[in-house]
Amino acid sequence: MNLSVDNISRSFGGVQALMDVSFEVELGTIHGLIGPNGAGKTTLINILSGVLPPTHGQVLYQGLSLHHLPAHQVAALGVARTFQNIRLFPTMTCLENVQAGQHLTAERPLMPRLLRLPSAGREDRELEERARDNLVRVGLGDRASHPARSLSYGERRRLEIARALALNPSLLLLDEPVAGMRRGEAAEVADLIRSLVQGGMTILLIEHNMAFVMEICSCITVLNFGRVITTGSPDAVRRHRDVIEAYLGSERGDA
Amino acid sequence: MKRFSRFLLWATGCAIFVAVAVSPAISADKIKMGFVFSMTGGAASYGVSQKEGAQLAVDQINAAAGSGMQVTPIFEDDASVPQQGTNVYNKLINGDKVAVVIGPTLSNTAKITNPIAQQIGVTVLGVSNTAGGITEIGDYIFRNSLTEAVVIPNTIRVAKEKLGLKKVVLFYGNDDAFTKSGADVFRKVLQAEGIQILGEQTFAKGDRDFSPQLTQIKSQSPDAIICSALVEEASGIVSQARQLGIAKNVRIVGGNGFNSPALIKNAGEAAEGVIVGAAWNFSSTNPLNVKFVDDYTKKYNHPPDQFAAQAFAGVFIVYQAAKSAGTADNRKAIRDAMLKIKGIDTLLGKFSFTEGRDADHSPVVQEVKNGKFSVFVK
Amino acid sequence: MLEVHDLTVSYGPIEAVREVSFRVEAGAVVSLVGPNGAGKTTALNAVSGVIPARRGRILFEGRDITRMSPHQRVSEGIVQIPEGRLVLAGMTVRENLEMGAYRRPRPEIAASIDRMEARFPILRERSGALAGTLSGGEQQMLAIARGLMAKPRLLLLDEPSLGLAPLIVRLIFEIIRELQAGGQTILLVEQNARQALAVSSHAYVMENGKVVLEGPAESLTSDPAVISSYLGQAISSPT
Amino acid sequence: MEQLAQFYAVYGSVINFIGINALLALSLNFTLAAGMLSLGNAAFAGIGGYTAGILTVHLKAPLIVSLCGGSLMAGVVGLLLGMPVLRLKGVFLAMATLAFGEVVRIAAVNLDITGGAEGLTGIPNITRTWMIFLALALAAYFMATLRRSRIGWGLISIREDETAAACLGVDITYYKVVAFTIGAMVAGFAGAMYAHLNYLITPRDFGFFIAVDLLVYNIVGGTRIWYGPILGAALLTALPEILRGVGVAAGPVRLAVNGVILLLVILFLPNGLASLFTRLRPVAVKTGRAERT
Amino acid sequence: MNLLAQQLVNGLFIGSVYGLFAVGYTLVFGVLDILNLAHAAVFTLGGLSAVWLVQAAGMSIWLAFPLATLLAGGLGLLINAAAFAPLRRRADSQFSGLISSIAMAIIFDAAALGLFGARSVRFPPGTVKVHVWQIAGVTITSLQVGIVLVATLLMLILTLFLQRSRTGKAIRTVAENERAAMLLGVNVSGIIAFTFFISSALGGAAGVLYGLYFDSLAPDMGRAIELKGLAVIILGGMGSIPGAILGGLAFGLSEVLTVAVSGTSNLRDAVAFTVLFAILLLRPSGLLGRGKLREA
Repeated sequence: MNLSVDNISRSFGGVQALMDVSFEVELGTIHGLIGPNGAGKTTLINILSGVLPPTHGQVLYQGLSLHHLPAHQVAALGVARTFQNIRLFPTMTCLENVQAGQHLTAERPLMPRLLRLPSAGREDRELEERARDNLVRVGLGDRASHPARSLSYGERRRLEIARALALNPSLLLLDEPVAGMRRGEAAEVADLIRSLVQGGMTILLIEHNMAFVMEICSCITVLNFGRVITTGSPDAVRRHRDVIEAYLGSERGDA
Repeated sequence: MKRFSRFLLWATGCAIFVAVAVSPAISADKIKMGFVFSMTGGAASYGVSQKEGAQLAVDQINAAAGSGMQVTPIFEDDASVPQQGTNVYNKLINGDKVAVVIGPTLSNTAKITNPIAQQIGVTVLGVSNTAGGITEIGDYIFRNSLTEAVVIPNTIRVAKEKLGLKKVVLFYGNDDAFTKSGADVFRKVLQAEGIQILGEQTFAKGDRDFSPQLTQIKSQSPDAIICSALVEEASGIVSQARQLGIAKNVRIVGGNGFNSPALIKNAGEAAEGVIVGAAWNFSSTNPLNVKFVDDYTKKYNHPPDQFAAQAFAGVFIVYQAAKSAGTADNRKAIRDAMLKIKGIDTLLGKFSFTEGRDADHSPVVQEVKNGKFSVFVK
Repeated sequence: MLEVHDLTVSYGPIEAVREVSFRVEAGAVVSLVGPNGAGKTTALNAVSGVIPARRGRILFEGRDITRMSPHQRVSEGIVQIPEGRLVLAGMTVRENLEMGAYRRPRPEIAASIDRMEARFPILRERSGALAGTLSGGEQQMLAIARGLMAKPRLLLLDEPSLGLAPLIVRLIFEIIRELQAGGQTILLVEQNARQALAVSSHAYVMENGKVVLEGPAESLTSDPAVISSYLGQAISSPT
Repeated sequence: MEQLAQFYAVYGSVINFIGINALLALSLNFTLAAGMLSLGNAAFAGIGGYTAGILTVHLKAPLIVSLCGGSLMAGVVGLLLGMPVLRLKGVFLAMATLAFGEVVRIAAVNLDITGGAEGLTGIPNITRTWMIFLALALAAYFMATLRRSRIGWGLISIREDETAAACLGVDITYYKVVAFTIGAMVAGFAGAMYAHLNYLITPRDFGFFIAVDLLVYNIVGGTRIWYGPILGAALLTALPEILRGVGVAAGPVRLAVNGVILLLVILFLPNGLASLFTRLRPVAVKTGRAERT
Repeated sequence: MNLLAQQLVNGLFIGSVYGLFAVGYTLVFGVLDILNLAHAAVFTLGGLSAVWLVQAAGMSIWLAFPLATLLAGGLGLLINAAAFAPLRRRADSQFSGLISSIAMAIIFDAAALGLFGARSVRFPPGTVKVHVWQIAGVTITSLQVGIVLVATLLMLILTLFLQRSRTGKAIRTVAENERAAMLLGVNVSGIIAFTFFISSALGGAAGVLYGLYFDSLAPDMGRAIELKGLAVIILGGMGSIPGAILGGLAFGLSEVLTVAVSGTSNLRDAVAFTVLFAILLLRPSGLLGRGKLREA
């Protein structure tokens, strides 16, 4: 019943972005996905979240195959994500961004609203309260009424996480959650992610900040040129010769 | 930016205030005439002619009247849009309190504006509306423009008689009320006269290229092309027909819409031989008409068309009625006087209103000869 | 040749580069290295003028070019070969090269193209092909050749190895080395730190929009701080 | 009181047209709210107007039945049209809906039941000002409420970022078709009221230039809040009267002033007139798309 | 057979005028991804000002034609400066650009009405000498031939200019990628202004030719061709120059063939727009489009 990525391939007009990628994510853990630029990490997240269909292969989550579902149905199965290039709704406030994320968990029926029934007001208050809770959780409790575009880079990333949390997901896909953050900020996000997992969530994250990845992930998959180099514990990955080469360049052929 | 927005608000407020506050006093020795013409938009070329014709009439009346009843004209533009016509009607009738309204230019607009005047009881004189169903709107609605229903049968009869027409093609604009209803009349009359219709072709308002249709028509070898079009399209049709090699003896027959010097100006040589049934003849020797053509040409530097002539005549008819009613502001009295108009001299000839308040004077059939409209004799 | 003083660049409220200073001597290859998101490309874009500097000054041969428009900077001899190559996909390879020499006098262009095609034979072979049909490596060659067509006095190279297979990466660095031998001044931004340091004389390590370390390239190669900025602090030397 | 009656006598028709145009503009706002640029709403109004007119004239249906019938017919056509065309984006969607509008107009010109170019005549003049503004108020209330409902949140998410919206669980195709269909129904209702205001309707009442006008009302008024399109429609419908009031003569000058005002609004009030009344956030400025090193 | 041949000639002729009008339209779209709805107004003003130059200023058409073309180009610069450049950095520039170009169109229409009057005007008789040829029963006039030739020539020059010249390549570079163009030393805003100049000049030239042939020009003459121009560039593929030419011919031919086949002209525009609708659904990139669907 894990999240299993099974022989996924994806090409874009002849360019092979992913080739036979397979690995398992154990539920209730933090799994890292790393690799140099252009390794295919974001493509993989796009496939897992239903934004892109794979060319081959399948994705199984809790016994259901995800790979042929459109994004909104994947989301309905409890899979939420953030984006590497931050896709907030820039003209909306922080609170509204999170409330937009409640799309699946909120009914917001039209009729009681048109008739001004008290139930509508009650639901709105509950939803707003929940949205505020999520903002507090990511440390943006005091920014509720600020427009998203006025936030700093790091704050935007945290807001995206809050919006994803509004879906009450069981699996959270984070694409570079701490990119552009200062050290203290990243540490807060690390604490947040740990607490989420303690609450039973499963997290798959892409990140370039190695200190962060090594510290919080229990298992790491390394991609390079669309292929899996290795999957293993942080220690094993960090010592893996191919991984070092992939990141720092080959020592052979250097001066 | 803030200043600009404040300006917008301020301007809106002021405009509404001014519009409401200015409801000018009515003076008894001045008759207020409201004119609704299409001075911009699709029908602008007709509206501008009408305004010029009407303005000339007003100037002449006021110059001649001396201390008698003067005319205060209020010209409004409906931009060729029916909605704006409605707005302008309300403004003239309820705001300016005009005694009569002359216009609007387009029949379609008239169909939605004239009921407003009818309801309140203000005389409307249409000077260019030719579609059916206008004067039926009510007993305050008049027109001095001969309808196609009068002009066309006469034209076809004369043409059949003199040219021996047997088979023809009907060519008309199908997205315009004037040209479409003209075509309907043509069709009915042709059938009644036993002339065979080989086929029908249509065009849309604003079209400039008629060669595909004319090519089809040419291949059917008709005796004549019966055409319901306004002058813009008519000029193009006439010149392109000749260019495509449709022989001169295949006459082109048109209605009121063709009756404009612009046809000859635009189509030039190709216009020769075109037969035009109309309410007004440019070269009529009626002294009133000769004077009008002279005065108009002098004032505006170009010859008048039927739109200008009918607008000119319209102003005189209304003035006549008001004078005989002896009032400048009694709307009902003016209407009653209008009903009594019988056989007065106008540049259109002896003019009366029919019982249905439509124009009653004899139509003419003209032919373009040597670059001029002249009475069709063959 | 190039001096950058206290450069700050921001996108909206986000400061991607904060008070960064660096310099490039004539004839030298200098690299900016550091992990993703450190602000390297942003700094480079500020030098080429694609993104305006919010604060700070950029001097080129002693003249202040901070407010100069990008195309004027090209005329001055500052030429950037952008990340992701940005070849003109709908134009032919030859047209791409011609566009490289956009601000040079016309008569010189044909000869320059000949020289470029002699140096990169693949470009001669594919001369009439649309640039979009080239492979990634070929596109990078084209991008470099196109940049060189402008006869740059200062060449700004942005992530030339990005997304390329190891063999091609080696080839690209071969070319950089050749350029260096020919006396070309280069400011190089590269994630592949080892290769970058190997061709550079001096380097700046950036992290979070700031320069955290600078020095002669050789000394940085063995500096554990560089490795840690890439692979995390806990890392020991590879075994 | 007398002054008020006088005002209504002079400006009653302007007021009615403001209401109708505002309702039409609001109908397009449903679509624009989801980021879809449609030029089809004038055609939907036409379908509604003709259907209602035919119901009244030929079947002697009571007004309310005609109005609802027109609205429903427009909705059905909107649904059928929406499913294939809503895959298209931006200008392409605009062109497809424009082509649809032209085909509808040409059909109205050529059909007998619509009365051809002379239009459908004999429609009784039974729409009253209060009906128009009641419908407008209901539509505006519906619109404002809809924005806070599930559909509204979904549509706004789609406008802001389709991919992100999908990942939040928004079924994009469904919501787009719903918005398009609701818009068509409101437009159809407005068209039906218009038909019963004017004694006749003609194909030209619903042509390309009207479609563009609806877009202009929205942009000038502001698309982001429910009263934006109403403001835009009110200002631009009343503009000829306002200009007349301040003494700008009829003809080219008035036309030019019209154009200049439009240009000034679009240049200096990026969120439309609505931004004068409410503190709207500025339209996002294009920054480098999340530039990274 | 004669009939069909004559209809094909008709279609070729009107199609080449559509093509010339649409080329300018599509050029701006190709570079900026923006529709310039003031293009039809420039077309009108181009034609009208040529009449004025011939009639009032007494120029020969051979001088008036290029002058009017240049004048129209100048209007293009004005459109860019007033309606597009100020909006370029706005996120909704596609929407707002549409509206600001409508505003410019209204202003130009007002100018045409104010300067030249509402009535249709024409070139004085004898501005160009017209011969009529009958070839195998098909009628062709020298003016038609001349107009097809001039249109073809202008499109050929434009194509060559874009293919071969330095500035032409710079325009294509900006169309491909503004950022790359900037880095190659292209003055992007200058090139955009120049593109507007060429686009509008071509639109003006189309207006002069159109006016010459149909011999009647009025302030509203752009209205009839505006929608057809839009259809043509969709048909050919937005942004594609050869597509616009091909689309123009295809549209012209579809019009005449509808008349020829059905024998009546009621369906002429309906067929054309139905084809347009179908193309959008089946192949949104048009006949020669670049295959990619641009997002709003």
